[in-house]
Amino acid sequence: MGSPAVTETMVETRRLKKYFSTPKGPLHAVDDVNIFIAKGETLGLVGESGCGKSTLGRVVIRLLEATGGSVLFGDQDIVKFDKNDLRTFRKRAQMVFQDPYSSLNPRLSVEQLIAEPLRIHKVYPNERETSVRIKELMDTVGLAQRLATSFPHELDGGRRQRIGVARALALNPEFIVLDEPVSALDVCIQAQILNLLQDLKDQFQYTYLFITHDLSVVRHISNRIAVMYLGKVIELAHHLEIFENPQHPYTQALLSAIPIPKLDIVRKDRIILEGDVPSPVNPPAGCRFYGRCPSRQADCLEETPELVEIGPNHFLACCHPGAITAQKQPAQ
Amino acid sequence: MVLLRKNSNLYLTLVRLRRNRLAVLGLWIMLILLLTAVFAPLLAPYHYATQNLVDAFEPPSWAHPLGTDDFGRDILSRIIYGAQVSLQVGVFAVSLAMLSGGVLGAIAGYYGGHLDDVIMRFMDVLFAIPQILLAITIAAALGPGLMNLTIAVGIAALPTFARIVRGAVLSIVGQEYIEAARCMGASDAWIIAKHILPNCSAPIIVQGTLRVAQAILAAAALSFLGLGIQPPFPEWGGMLAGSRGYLRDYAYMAVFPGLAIMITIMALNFLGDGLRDAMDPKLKR
Amino acid sequence: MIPVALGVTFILFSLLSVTPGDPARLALGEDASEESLNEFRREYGLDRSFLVRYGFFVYNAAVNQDIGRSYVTRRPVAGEMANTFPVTLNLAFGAITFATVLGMTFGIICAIKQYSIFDNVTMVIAMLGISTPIFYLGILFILWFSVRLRWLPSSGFDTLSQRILPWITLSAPSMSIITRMTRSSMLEVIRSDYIRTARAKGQKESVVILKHALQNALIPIVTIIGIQFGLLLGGSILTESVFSIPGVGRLAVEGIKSRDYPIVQGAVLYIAIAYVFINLFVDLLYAWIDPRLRTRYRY
Amino acid sequence: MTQHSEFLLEIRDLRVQFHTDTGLVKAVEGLNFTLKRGEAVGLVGETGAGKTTTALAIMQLIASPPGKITSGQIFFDGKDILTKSEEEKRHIRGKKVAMIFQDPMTSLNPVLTVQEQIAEMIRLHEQVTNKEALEKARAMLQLVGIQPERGPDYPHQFSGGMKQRVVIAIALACNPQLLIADEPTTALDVTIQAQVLELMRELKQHFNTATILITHDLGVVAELCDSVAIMYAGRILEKADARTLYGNPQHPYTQGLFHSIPDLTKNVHRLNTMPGLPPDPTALPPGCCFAPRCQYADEACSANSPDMTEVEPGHFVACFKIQEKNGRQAHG
Repeated sequence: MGSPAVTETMVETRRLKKYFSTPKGPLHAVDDVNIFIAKGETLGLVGESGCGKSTLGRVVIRLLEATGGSVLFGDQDIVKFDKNDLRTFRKRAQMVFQDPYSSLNPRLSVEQLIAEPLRIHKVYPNERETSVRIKELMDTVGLAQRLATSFPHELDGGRRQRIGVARALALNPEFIVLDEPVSALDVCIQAQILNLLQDLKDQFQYTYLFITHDLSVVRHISNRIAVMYLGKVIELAHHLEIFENPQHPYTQALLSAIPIPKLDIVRKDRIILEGDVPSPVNPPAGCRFYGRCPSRQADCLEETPELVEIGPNHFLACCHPGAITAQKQPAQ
Repeated sequence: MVLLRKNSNLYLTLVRLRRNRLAVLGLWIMLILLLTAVFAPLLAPYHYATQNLVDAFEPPSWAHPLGTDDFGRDILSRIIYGAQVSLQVGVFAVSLAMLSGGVLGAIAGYYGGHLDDVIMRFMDVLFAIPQILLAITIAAALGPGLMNLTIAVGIAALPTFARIVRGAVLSIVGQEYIEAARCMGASDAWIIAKHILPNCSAPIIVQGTLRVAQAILAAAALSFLGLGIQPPFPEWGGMLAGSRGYLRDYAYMAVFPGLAIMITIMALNFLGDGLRDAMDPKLKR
Repeated sequence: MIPVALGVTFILFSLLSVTPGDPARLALGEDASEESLNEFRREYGLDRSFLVRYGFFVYNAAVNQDIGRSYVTRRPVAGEMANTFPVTLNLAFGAITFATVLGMTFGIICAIKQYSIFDNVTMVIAMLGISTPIFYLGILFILWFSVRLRWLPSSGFDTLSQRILPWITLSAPSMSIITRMTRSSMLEVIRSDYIRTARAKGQKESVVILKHALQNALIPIVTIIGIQFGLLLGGSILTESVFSIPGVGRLAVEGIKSRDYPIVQGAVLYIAIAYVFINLFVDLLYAWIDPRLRTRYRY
Repeated sequence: MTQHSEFLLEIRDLRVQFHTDTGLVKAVEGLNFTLKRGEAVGLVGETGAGKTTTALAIMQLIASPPGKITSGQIFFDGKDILTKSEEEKRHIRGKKVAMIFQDPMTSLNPVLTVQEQIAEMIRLHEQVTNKEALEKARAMLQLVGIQPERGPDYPHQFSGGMKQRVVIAIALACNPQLLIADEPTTALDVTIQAQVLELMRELKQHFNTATILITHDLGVVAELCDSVAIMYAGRILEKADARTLYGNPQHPYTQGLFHSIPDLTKNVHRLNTMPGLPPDPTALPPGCCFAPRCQYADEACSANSPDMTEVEPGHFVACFKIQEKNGRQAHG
């Protein structure tokens, strides 16, 4: 598969910030994030709950308003879009939601659900053409035509998620944010949906931002992977590079924590992090990972590390990259 | 009938409602009551105001199945005509409260922020006055009469509806499918019309039914205190008040009008409870 | 609480100022001279504008604890309230005590014995309780216990025997609602995961119910009891009317009929403030029941 | 029946049914299962396979109505617990068999302190004073990696991972012979899951408690279990020691399950998926419950339900096709 060579950029964020106000102070959900997504690639966004990955996904397509910074879509800054621009933009960027139960209006039938974006944007002049398109979309995502008049509560999670996908495709977008699209599904159904997403991309050359907490899924589906921790992207590289040559201590710990369904892989090098993820409300200066970092040093608190390129297409935000590898050497 | 497809929510709700015997009973009673009110002039053996002092204080007999009152008026006829008053007040007062309170609650819930604060603080103030007391004061300010009684009861119920609708809207605004609709480019008006209103109809219908009962009760209470419908026009609460001087000897004068209120309210409560169970999304899966 | 009191009085002032009828003429009678009418109006500030009157009212209430004088008896409203309000409070507290103790007991038993005969019968009676207007129930009680059996008196509120019927009458709807709420709240809690945890420890069912379930179920029950207290204060007007009890509710109704606005204002203000206090107390009770709220208060 | 002392737990032909609005749900349908003392078995299956129902049946905590154990026997330590009185069952629950529930956020009572919730267990099954119980509760907290001073805190003051530690402390407080852990780490983030798995591994060595680990995650099983049982539609389809099952899965369903998980060591564009969905528990197919989705199935599979047979020492499979193949090999 391999990541596409130097190509056009689809989406780029510059110093993107999203703070939520809470009684205890601003919650830094997304803090100074600079990433780009190339046209036609799948960027995987991983992190644990509360790291801000879903918020980032929503700010990128302006379902949430950014607190600061910009999101460039092609050469336009979507943060500055007015109502009309935004309406046009909605046709170009879509989203598939996490929960196939709550993301579908229970009172609408399958065809009504898929027709909604077409009706909102008045894509077709009449109902006949709309219903032709609905049939076509149902075929595309693998929903049997007989389900057209069913309601969500009659369908299983996999089929519901197919509705969510069909709805996202209806307006022929270029860019789709997938927010944990398979997390609520059992492994077998999960595999079916992952294949569907892969096939759709082969067929229509979509650009995906794939948000998940599941590292095996993200490795399977992404071209490049961005790792988030407490509102910051801390490492970003080609999907195999991340797994074979992780540089950030958090990435290393995260990868070593994945339970692998094999017995012959003996994982002596598992890094067990101490404690919990701290609160993103009023985070202290310096490296966000400091409190749990196994290789932290005194100067880590002095400034917040920026995401910099440390190798070809490998970006890292750590004051002491490689420190953990250096530390481990004597032990071996 | 697109709405009544076999798998639609409405159809499933009706199927579940039909299984609830008490709710069905409540529905029948309300239907009968409605017909009674509409056809009161045909059904009532006498006119509600026809006085016949010779026949005053008649106990129940063939001529007067529920007896006569202190002016010799037929109690059955007065109860039949009274259904008109109670149903009108109940339905119109709740419609008034539902519309005005509902709009305020929906605005507060959907837009949130300062607008929400201002509306709900005002409702809090209204809530600090017990509803019946608020209704009494408004009724006093407006003066007696059917229309004023309806307005008084309706305004007193307004804050409750604002709260109910706001809660319902808030629970739906938080759902992912609202976000999905915004993601598709839907406008506020589209979201409210296509997603929020249809989905918060369940609690509103249930509360509406239960509140009609409360409104009838409140109207009866006002009339009982002499602040609602004025005699000779028949109102069940007013008839009860009129019987108080004769309790010792003519108990039936009090028993029957009270029974009419009780049965009506019970029927509405059965129906409301049944609707709630039938619409409860928790039972859906 | 102060904003609520201000809001309540403002709403009352507005309502009563649009009320038709001239209080001066009602107080002094049809054949009073124009001069004495004007005298009366000046004395009570009725010649001034609505906002000025409201301003004076708030000022006098805050500084002199003076909330006006009755148009009819010409006595200070505060004094009238001191005579009648304790009676209403007694009535409401007696009723809420009845309603809470019996309602919760029945509710818990119904939840434990769901679908048993006891449960079904209790639920039917509770439905009757909700559907019967207090004034009708009061009349039925008088018919039965006072007229027929001659056990209890039908009016007054001085002796214990005079108080029993009003207490029970007023408590009936609230008792029914508390019973239903306790039952459904308990049933909901009993389904939760931590109850399963308690059972998995090998704990006795009775302890599971009383130690683990009840305290969690109390939160919505307390809310309902708070709301019920407001309804009881309102309902006391009707009860007082049925049993001829000299409480604040009856005073208010008579005040409305005779356009004695200061009395009406005073009565509603007292009731509203009592209700606000009850809500405050309910909030404190939450913190006592639910440690999650307790820590919120601490910070 | 004291001959069974080889097994700590033996379940024979267990059937559990639930009466619901939509029909009779056959949650567990003829389940046979054995567990040796000190053995850790992973019970793996998708949503609705009947894993949790099996666990609740062992605990005698099936809510009735709507649930009912319609047939079968559950021998614990050689005695059928289904025939015991409620009083005797209470002495088994907690003291001999303890259970950890899936969601740590909801399985602790929010209005009781954590030390009280642990001490309750100790007071119930041991002759101790209140003071001793609380002391032991705090010792248990220490054992699961929580500072004993936090005993008087309430559950909401702990994070998800810490709550699950408290739940584990409750379960192990009376040193049970059997621990049933129902998806103990599913609700937790990867790095927190690693912490909890590490703790469970340590405690397993410390107490040598026999364990049933219920999960849908074959990776978690690989971390903790000696043997694995694969469950589908209320039955066990395959059971073997972990090395055998991971190295040589036999049942077509087990193989499909392994193929559905994205492999962290291989790069594939599409996953191998099983077609279809698990059967509706109100209308289980006759014969082998997997037959409708099985690529090898023939008429015989839809006619009769296969029994578990030993295809190699310690490796049991319920599949006619495997049995046929092995029969042929044995004869040829």
